[in-house]
Amino acid sequence: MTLAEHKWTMVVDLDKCTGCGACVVACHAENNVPIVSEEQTIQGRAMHWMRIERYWEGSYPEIKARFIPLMCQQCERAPCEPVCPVYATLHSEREHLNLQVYNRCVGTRYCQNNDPYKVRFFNFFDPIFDEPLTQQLNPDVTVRSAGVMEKCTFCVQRIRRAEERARLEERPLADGEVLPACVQTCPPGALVFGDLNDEASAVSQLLSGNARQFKLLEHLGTEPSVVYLKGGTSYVST
Amino acid sequence: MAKISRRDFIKMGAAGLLATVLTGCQNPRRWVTLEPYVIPPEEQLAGVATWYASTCRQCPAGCGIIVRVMNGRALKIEGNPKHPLNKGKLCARGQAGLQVLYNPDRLPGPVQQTERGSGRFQPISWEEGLNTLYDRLRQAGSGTAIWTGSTTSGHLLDLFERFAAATGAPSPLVFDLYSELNGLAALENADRAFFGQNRLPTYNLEQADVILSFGADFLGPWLSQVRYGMAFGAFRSQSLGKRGYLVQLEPRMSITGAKADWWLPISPGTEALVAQALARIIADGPLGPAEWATKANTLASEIDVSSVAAASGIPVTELEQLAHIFAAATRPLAIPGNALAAQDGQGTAIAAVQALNAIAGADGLALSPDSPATSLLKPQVSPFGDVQALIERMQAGDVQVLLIHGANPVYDLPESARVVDALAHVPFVVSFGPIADETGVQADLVLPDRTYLESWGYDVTSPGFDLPAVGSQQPVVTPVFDAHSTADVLLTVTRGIPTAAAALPWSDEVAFLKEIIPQLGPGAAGGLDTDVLWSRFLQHGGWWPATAPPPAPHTPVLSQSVQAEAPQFQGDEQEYPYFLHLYMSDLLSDGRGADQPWLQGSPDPMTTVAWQTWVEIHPQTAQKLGVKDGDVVHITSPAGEIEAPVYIYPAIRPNTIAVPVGQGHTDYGRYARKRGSNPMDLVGTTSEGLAWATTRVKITPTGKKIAQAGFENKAGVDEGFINEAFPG
Amino acid sequence: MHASRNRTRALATIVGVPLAILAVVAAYFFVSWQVQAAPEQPAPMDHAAMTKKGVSCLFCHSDALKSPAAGIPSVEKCMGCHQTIKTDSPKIEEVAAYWHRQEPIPWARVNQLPRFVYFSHRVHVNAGLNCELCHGDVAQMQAAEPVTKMNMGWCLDCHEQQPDAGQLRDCVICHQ
Amino acid sequence: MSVREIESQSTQDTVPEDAIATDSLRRRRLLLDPRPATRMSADVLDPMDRATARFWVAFVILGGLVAIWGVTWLYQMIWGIGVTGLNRPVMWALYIVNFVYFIGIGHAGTFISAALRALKIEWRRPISRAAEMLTVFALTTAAMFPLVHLGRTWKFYWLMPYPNQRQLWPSYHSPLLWDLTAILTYLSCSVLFAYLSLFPDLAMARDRTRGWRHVLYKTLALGWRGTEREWATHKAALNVFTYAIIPVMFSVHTIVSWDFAMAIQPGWHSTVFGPYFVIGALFSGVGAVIMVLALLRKTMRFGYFLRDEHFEGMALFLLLLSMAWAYFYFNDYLVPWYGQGPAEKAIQELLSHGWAAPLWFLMLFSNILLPWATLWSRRIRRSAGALFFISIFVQIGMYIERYLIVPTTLGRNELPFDWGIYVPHLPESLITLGAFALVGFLYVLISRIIPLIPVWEVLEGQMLHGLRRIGKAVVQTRAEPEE
Repeated sequence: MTLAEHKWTMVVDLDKCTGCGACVVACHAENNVPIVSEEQTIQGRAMHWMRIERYWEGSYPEIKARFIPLMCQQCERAPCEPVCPVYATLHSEREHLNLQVYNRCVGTRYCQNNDPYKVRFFNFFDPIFDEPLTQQLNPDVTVRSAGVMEKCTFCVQRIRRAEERARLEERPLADGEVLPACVQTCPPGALVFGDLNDEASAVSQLLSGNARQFKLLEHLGTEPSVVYLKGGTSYVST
Repeated sequence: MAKISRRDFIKMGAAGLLATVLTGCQNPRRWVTLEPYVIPPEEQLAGVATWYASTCRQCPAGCGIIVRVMNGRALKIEGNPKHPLNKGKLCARGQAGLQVLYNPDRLPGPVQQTERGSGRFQPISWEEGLNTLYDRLRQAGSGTAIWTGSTTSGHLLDLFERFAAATGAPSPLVFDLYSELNGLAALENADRAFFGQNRLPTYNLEQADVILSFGADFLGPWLSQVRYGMAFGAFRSQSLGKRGYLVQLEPRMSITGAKADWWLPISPGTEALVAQALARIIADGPLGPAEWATKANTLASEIDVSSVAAASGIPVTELEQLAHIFAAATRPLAIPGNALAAQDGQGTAIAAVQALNAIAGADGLALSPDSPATSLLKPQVSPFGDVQALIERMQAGDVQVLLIHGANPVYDLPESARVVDALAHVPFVVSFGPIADETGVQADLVLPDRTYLESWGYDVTSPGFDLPAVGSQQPVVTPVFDAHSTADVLLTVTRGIPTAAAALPWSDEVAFLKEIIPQLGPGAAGGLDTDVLWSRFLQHGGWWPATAPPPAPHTPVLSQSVQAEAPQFQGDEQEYPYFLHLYMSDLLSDGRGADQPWLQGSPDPMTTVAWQTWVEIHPQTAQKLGVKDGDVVHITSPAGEIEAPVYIYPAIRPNTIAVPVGQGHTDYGRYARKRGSNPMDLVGTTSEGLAWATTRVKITPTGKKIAQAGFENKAGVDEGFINEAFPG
Repeated sequence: MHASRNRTRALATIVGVPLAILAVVAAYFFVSWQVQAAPEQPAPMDHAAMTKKGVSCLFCHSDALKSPAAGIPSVEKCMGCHQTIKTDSPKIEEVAAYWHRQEPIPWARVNQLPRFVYFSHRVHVNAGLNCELCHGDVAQMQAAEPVTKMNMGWCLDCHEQQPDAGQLRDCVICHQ
Repeated sequence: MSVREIESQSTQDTVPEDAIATDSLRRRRLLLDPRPATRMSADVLDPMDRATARFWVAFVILGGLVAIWGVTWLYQMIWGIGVTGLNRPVMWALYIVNFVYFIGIGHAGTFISAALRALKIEWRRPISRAAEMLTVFALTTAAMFPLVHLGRTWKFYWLMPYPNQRQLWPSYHSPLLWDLTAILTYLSCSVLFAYLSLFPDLAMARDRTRGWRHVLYKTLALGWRGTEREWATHKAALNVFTYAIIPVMFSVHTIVSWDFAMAIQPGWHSTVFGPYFVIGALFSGVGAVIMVLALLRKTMRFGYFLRDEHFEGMALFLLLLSMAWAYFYFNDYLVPWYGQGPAEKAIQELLSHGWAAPLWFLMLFSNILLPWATLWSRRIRRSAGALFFISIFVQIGMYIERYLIVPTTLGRNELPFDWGIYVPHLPESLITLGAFALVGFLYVLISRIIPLIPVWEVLEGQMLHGLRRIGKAVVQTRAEPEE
């Protein structure tokens, strides 16, 4: 039996995100994302597939800080895809994901230039995992070497395992059966993940008629699979 | 460095054990050895993960975790979905636990040190180590002192208690920087005063519609980052599309402040005054429902609102507005912050805030079920008085042997507490730290304990929110290094000590646990006989009842008006013009996370700086001092001095500077060593504790400059054009 | 004229000889990489003999049905039978020696997948493929040897013939 | 070298002085003072044998720099791209700048030898060879940089469409592939073009040399004997190339510009980039040719062939191109400025009063102000030294222009959180130095191997143009070669 097409979608509720950084570390643990040294961080080569951008608004004392969790937006019309000369980054018609095939990448770094969200990370050097930290590396995920571009994959390895299981058990995937590491751990539940093709799924429910939703840099027409919910306001009588 | 290719892991999957590439002239793409198990463990499939339930030990909250194990290697930690506290969620520190387990700097085995502080350890055999410890303990008798931390497993603490009781030594001290900066002891005491029962308060944000947080960074590493994070999510999306309203009063914007609907930068130490002023306004109004008035009149002190306005820097109008918002709410809630717990008269300071809850009848929102009524021990954090007492005993030479487990006093306590000096007066110091930390380097003998993912134990979840719970702890992998469980070490050595032997009859810790755990009786997991109860306890990750017990009847003990004073700050205003605001780093917490690259290398939420210490200064202040980002400044307080680079921080009071705690280790592994500075050195001691919230400092530029390891582009964020990018 | 011809010859040798040497070396490495030979095993494992006795692949490589990896049998499993069967054979004694020392047997890997490939036995076996398709007729092999060069082209050749080739062409199937 | 000297050289001129005095410019530029073919070839070939000290110094220094490039590249491949100053978001920097710059230089040769040939501009004859060589070498150097730039250089062949067991093909959606194709086409075309125009001179050299040179020229000349038929074929072939290579020339830099214009990076996504880049390329290219000619005249004693009038002609081109460039730059700047898109605005602020302002103003000075201010004067136009100086500034200006387009623009994007600044590190600086050295090195080398003045073209020109005395008048005759 062949599986249904999935429109994997992530919803980020900016009103709930506390910026605690649990997603960031969870992503490192799940996807073998290396931690770069202090010197490299200063050079601007820190690698976090999942990052939380903090913007200031207004000025003291009426100042607000705003957190925006940012990961690969898995665009339906991704600008990074066509520019790759070797098909190292390309679209999965079946998962509606933006794939990165590390072993095909030759490192032209064009995709990063053409990526308006700047969510792609380049391995400037070989990653360093001091023994025995290597013991922790996830065998389901490629460990990238120097000269290769990498990025968030919506934890595609989890999606694939779940699909394999479903296929063997000859049943469709259940909603919530697949959760990327960041979504799984997010304490306030600011991150929600699911299949938009399935009307019953949590994301479909959350997004249907939700006035708070917007997509990042929508004017570029990249059609991201990540939907943001802008911060709400509450009525208080004074 | 060795490249770990994905292929290698496929091999491992196929082999079930680590595959090694044969070196030599042969082409390494071929001839790879696959070593199968000699005897395969049960239910282990090569390439298929097994999940083991246990309890997180990165902070005292005690979240339930499940660990993904494949081919004998722990790969990923996730929250235990069944655990009543965290329901499958986990914070950054919880996620990083694997780097505690696989930390490259863990001691390979027991070591001893002839010259303290030299850091030159000689490896010894466990037999040797145990014998030395045995001799010392036997000679010491009642001259033994035990110093544990807030994350020490309940069963080990229990054994320590019994040992101390048997040998006539004072009962173990429970104190570390985490408990101090959380104000755990003070909060517990205050709660006793308020509810007449002894445990940490829990605040059910889910049900509140307006929250006044008096500097409580509950979304940061406060009592339970995970649980309060979850609660905050619910608080924002309540039934019928209702959205809670959060007011944060604090001198420097924490991540909680960042999420607040109204952030009020109030002068440090005036939280309690503001609370009283609000009570006063409510009483005078009278505001809120009729039944508030009487309570308000009893509890509200005779305080002059305008003087509070002057002291706190919040205009009277805004104070009144606050009071109205609070009074107009249906389920308002006031939360006392940890800064309150670090002032003289901390009790009244916290009570002043709790009074608002009492007036609003919000006790229900600030109440949790009792911890399960059993013999199981929950570390009760010792008040600072006990710490000073112990230090004095050490200096007086009354302590022959000092056992240190789960705490790092040399790093945790400022120089003003004279710990190093006191240690010098102790003939024999034993550390059980898995990594040689600052304290370990001051010890004669280090018997490394196993990390929490390798060891047994239990943890009474406190605060237990909707359900009382006991988390279970079990080894998920075979020990990575030759470390021995401290409980076993204790049980082994005491066999030879007649006085203690009788009190500790168990062959090993598991025997002890198997005896005490089943006494909990069948919980949600069910099970009747001891063995089933025990296995269910491990399988489900702990014990908890199927349904919540009815909340214990309680009446606020607050009966007369609360009279909290503005705290005395150390250092006079002329010489030390700035308030010092210390806060726990969101990722490194009190510094125990500094040995984990994931926590070191991940950007701080507010500043996006990694790997470093920084001092947050308001733009105007920076201009006045003529410093820019990255300029190293010299910070001096009456108690000490540090150097740190400036981070220009727009959301802090101009007369206040903030420094995160967590860096500045002199040991504690390659990732922590010689990194940033430890602001605790600026802190002096008071009669009631450490003055980390009541210290003034002065700043002098040094002319040095360092590059800041920030993840953001400051130019971009400051003169950036956020609103085009984010309609949100 | 003459002089020039000598020069040409000299030029030819100066350029030609190194080129020739280079070619030989390259050829050697290429061949040594291409060649499909059975690796030498710590204890000679006669697959042919076992299968003749009617032992199926899945008896020893039992994980193939339930796990991405087929798995190498544990020493315990070997001894499970060979405590009683053919105990006198010198080959078995070698295995027994490991068992007595309670050491794992350092088997040499026979089939190599290229780097960066995720492959699941479970999926393929459950899809009805039999072991011989990829591993060759092991039943006839004294010592197991690789019979196919397991490279991407080889994988795709098969995937392209499947009914759901469209899905099986997706990079994410193997590269994650 | 002054005009007087040239006259003193041209003693055999049968035309009286007064005739030369009148209307001198055209005549001198057209070399209307013929010399015997033998002498002319000697003038060209003799300097090639003289390996002066100056030659060896240049040879060693430039060769050393090229060697340093090699070592640095190896170092970068071993450790990774991280040894350069690249970071997130500035993923392209000096290597791409060099790439664009040298391709640009490569345009001049074709422009002069092909375009001017097509336009029948006769005075181009003596300078065409030098320009063609520059094209070949600049392109060779430029072609190296995409490889230097790759994160995994050893996988470069994956960019080539070749049958492989992976059943994978490169993606022709990517401008980089168009780029690759265009450059290789242009490189092969210009090499062949240059080679084609070399035959008669190679043959000439073959007949006048002995030893290894003889062998070399013999091999290269492919047995050219100069028969009617050969000349006819040669002419035909040259015509084909002349007209074929011009569109290629225009396409190449247009496609290079698409590497940027096709991206959505603010500051790159512009429709004017195509012509803008082509003009820029010609601008820097003509400047570079001027420098080369000046050097050749100085070092190789080509005074007879390369005269001030040639420099004047080139200078006029330089001025025209500078104006054209200014026009396009204005276009490219004005439109985004009017649009006031947030990111574009940020970039323009960076240029006008950010850290990049000094570079920006230096660029405007050397590309616009300096040429416009100086090149109006005939004296400057006729002085090789002055032109050399101005051309250096043109090179600097055009290099800065590319630098501002690539790493500086990349530092600004839609998400201010991820802005960045690029600072060149030692490795890429050394490699850049090596690139310039390589062009010089090849030129020094080739100056000793092939005649840098197309003798046959000059002779052809002198046959077509002459002076006749009719009565008292000296008239200039002009013949048309039969098509």
